[in-house]
Amino acid sequence: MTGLAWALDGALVLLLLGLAARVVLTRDLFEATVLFIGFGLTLSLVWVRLGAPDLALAEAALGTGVTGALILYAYRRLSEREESWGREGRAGARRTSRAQPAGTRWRRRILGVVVGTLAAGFAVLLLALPGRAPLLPSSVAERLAETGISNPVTGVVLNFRAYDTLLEVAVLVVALVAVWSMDRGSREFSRLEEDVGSDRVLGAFTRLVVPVVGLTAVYLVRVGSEAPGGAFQAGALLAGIGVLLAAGGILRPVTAEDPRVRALAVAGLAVVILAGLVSQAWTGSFLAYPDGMAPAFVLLMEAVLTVSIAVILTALFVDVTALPESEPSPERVDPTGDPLGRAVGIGGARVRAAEEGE
Amino acid sequence: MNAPELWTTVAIVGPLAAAVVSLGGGRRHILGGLALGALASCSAAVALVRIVFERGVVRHHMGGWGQPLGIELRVDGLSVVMLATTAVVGTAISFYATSYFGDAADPRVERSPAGRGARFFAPLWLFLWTALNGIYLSADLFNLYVTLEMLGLSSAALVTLAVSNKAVEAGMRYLLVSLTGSLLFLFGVALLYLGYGTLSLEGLGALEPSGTPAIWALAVMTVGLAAKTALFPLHAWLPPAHAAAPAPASALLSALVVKASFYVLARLWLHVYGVGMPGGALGRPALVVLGVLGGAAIIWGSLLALRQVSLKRLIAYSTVAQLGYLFIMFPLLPPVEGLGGGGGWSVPAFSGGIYHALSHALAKGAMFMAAGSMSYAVADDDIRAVSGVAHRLPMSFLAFGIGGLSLAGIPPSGGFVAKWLLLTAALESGRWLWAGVIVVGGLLTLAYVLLVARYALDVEREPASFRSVPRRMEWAALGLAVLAVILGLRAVEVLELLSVGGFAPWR
Amino acid sequence: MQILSGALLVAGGFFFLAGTVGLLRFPDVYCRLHAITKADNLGLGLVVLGLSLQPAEWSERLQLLLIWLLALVAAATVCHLLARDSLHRRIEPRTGPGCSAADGVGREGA
Amino acid sequence: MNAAILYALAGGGLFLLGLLGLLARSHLFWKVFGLNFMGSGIFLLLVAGAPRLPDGGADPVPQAMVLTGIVVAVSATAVALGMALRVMSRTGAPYLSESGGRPDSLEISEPEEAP
Repeated sequence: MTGLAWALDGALVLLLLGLAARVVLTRDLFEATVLFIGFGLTLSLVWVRLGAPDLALAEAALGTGVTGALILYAYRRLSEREESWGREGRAGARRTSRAQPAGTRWRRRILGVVVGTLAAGFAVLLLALPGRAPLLPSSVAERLAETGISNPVTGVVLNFRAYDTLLEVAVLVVALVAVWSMDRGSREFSRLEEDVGSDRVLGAFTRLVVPVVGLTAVYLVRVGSEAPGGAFQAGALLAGIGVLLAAGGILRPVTAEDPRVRALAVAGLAVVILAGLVSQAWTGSFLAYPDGMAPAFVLLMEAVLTVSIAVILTALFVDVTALPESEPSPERVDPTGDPLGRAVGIGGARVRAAEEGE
Repeated sequence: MNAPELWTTVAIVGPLAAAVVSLGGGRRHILGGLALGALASCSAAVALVRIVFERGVVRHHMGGWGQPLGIELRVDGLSVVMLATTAVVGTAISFYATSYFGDAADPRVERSPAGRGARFFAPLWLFLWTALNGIYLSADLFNLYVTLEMLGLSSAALVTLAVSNKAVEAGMRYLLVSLTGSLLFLFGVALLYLGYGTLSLEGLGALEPSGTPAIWALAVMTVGLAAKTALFPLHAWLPPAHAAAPAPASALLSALVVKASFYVLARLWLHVYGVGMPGGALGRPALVVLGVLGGAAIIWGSLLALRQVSLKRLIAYSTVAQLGYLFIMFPLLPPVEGLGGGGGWSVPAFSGGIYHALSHALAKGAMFMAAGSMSYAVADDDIRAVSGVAHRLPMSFLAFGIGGLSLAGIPPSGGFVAKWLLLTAALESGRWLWAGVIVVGGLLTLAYVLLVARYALDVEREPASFRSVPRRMEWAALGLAVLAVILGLRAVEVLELLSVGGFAPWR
Repeated sequence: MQILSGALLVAGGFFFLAGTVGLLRFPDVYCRLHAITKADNLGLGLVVLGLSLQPAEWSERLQLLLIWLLALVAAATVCHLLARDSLHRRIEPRTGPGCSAADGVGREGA
Repeated sequence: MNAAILYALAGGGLFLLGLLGLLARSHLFWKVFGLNFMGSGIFLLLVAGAPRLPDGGADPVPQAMVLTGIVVAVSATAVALGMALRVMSRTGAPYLSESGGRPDSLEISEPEEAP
């Protein structure tokens, strides 16, 4: 471990924890959002340092790109609502978050103590981890050749533990259906809708970037079984394009009512189920690809999954922030008369209705 | 035809495909989806019961890879019994939901706030069903994490289907608790993988985890799963969520969803870690801690149920109380030295606890559906408003009554068998305190059931407004209540099924 | 060769630093946008040049160049959109003497 | 390779920071940040803590778990954000209230009465 490497690792860890601490402790929502995106990028670098290129790609595309865009746009919705409800402008959103104390005084002391003891226990625990070389990875390396996939991570994700991936895609579809099931209003994107759409620079940028990123996504899928790449990262890249088109008003906003969107969203899940059933008919257990056919199955699944994930993530981006116009009525939870309800619920501090704010 | 691989696949992929079908949008898609999901789950449950009876514990290596590498599904007595209960209760609730939400295509429903429920209850519920079946069959730690996460997301979305401020707030609180619980569980999974290098439950059991990292992992996972099961100190999220959700959703949440995280906790404590057993980790005090929390839940839940004004919140607090019974099972499990426990858990305690889970699922599902019908008729959830409903909705009130009596443990019902088994276990080993708590809990349950009955049977007071309830809703509730009683009568087979591969830690 | 690529990397780093300083010091949105876009792109260009001197196949060098071009285009578009959005919100550029970053008035326009 | 231990400890620290953010902050968006940090902390612990393969390569199984975990975290964040925004749009403030508000009437689906 040369001194330089130590310096780099140390710097990355400090940056990582510093950003996280700053996000958790700051009063200003906009600052928290921007630093959260910074945190995601730092984490991608950490994955590179730990020799996990697949994770760096996924963290940058999904953890930072999609999540960051979602939170940024949710922040925008929040500040719009703060404005429209007569509070001060964008600062209002920040101010509401600034004005509110983080829980009563004694709650924070207890939390500090709890977290402190956990930290101490955790440090001891980690050092006590027996350094026993687990048997699993060595057997992965040996059996990898049988699967015809050379990238071990893709091998595990799409062959050894393909059932996990099936459930993971199902979780994505559940998230989309859950967001669709919430009350949704208009999906207009920005007050500047009319001129953003016609903005020549954005139009030119889109025309240039879309083919390039599309090509990269296809490359990622194709190379997935040999080098870092794969359906999820490629899907997230395409979702970035989807978000760009939707935000630019070029692509008609994606809606749950549109049968094409539903079909594409579930296509990935359906293909994995079919692949599993076909291979079960052939070899007797679910998702056990007939020998020699593994690369073909994997490539087919990855291709359809990429399109499906891109549609799901874009639809998520559009529909999470599609709030209905509504007059807020502050009254809320019915009294259960359960004193424990206040102490241990994850509700936190008192109601922040607008008037009672400061 | 009776290969376990086939039927385990049908149990999981059936509801998943049904969910995809029900996303089609039209009324036929929704009905078709619900029918396909129910059919797949019931047929898989029946077939697996037969297979487990004949061949004992069966396994399905997913993807054809061996145990350490690939994911493995394991079917033993306990998982098949939970699967069958989920299938039965799920089918009844699906039948109930088809009429509760009205027809999505009907323009009035479409525009009404409940229109969302009509369109999205079926897919969310079928994904939930897939997750439930997936949990009961899986024997892989990380796979359990993904299914628990799927369970949490879909059930939180079910709560917010209701059209009210408190539903959105209760759904949000429930989602936060559920996600935190899953992350704590994942933290435990990470520690176990780093410590022992395997993700399969059986492989972990064979390694007899008992070192420091294993104890930390168990502690963190227990807190996470207890939060998802709403065990006593962490129960604050359950009553608002189960009360605010639409009636079929609250029936699902109370009867089935909380059982899944309890099932994972029981697997970890009893089979993987063998807590309190000679070779196992920790010791008897750990089991007593769970028992104390369970006892506290019984008392606290029942007392608060008595104080509730809203009908559905009364039943939600009854769920918090009845879950306490599941945890009272733990301190009664380790065999007393003198009696020569034969190396496994004490049979009456284990089967009593699981039997209580089954009868609670059936009875609570019936009670919530009956309460939903009654509230649907008078368009108000307040207990006083339900007055005089008994003679107008005889079947619903009968269902509510039978369900309530089964919970209280009145003889012919499943609840009685469960309490009887738990009491024999407690008295056999001379643990009087637990016996006392069990009996007091039963009496308190009877109290709040009679509290509702008093209003419903009050003939003089006419309900303010009354609306007829679709027949289907009443039949579903009554059917489930009758099944709760039949469960009591046919106890022998179920107990025998439970004994398949269930009573000793996996070593 | 190593020294040259090392020097280029350091120069690139310096320009990144200059861009960041510009971000903190300049009084209003437009100057800041100007600073970040120009300096960082140049910095990235130097870094890419420095890296391409390292022993690597031509395909990797081409990829590096493609990354740089894409970053250039992205930065330019974002800068344009931000500027137009600020104009739309009627945030005037601060002119006149001594527009130091003391008051940080332009900050909420970002 | 003690840099891995450094990252594993950083993962643990991240998990605790996330837990603190979840419990101490009552603004719903910070709870979403907290959940994300807890997730990232566990993933970092998982990959950094796993011992390397004899031939120096990284152990692929935790990486596969983390890849799945990242996708699940994104879907959980999307649902949590959607719900937080709905709480805000319905009740005026992006905060959960303590239980204690007035009970509002139970809106049941009324297919008969057209709205």
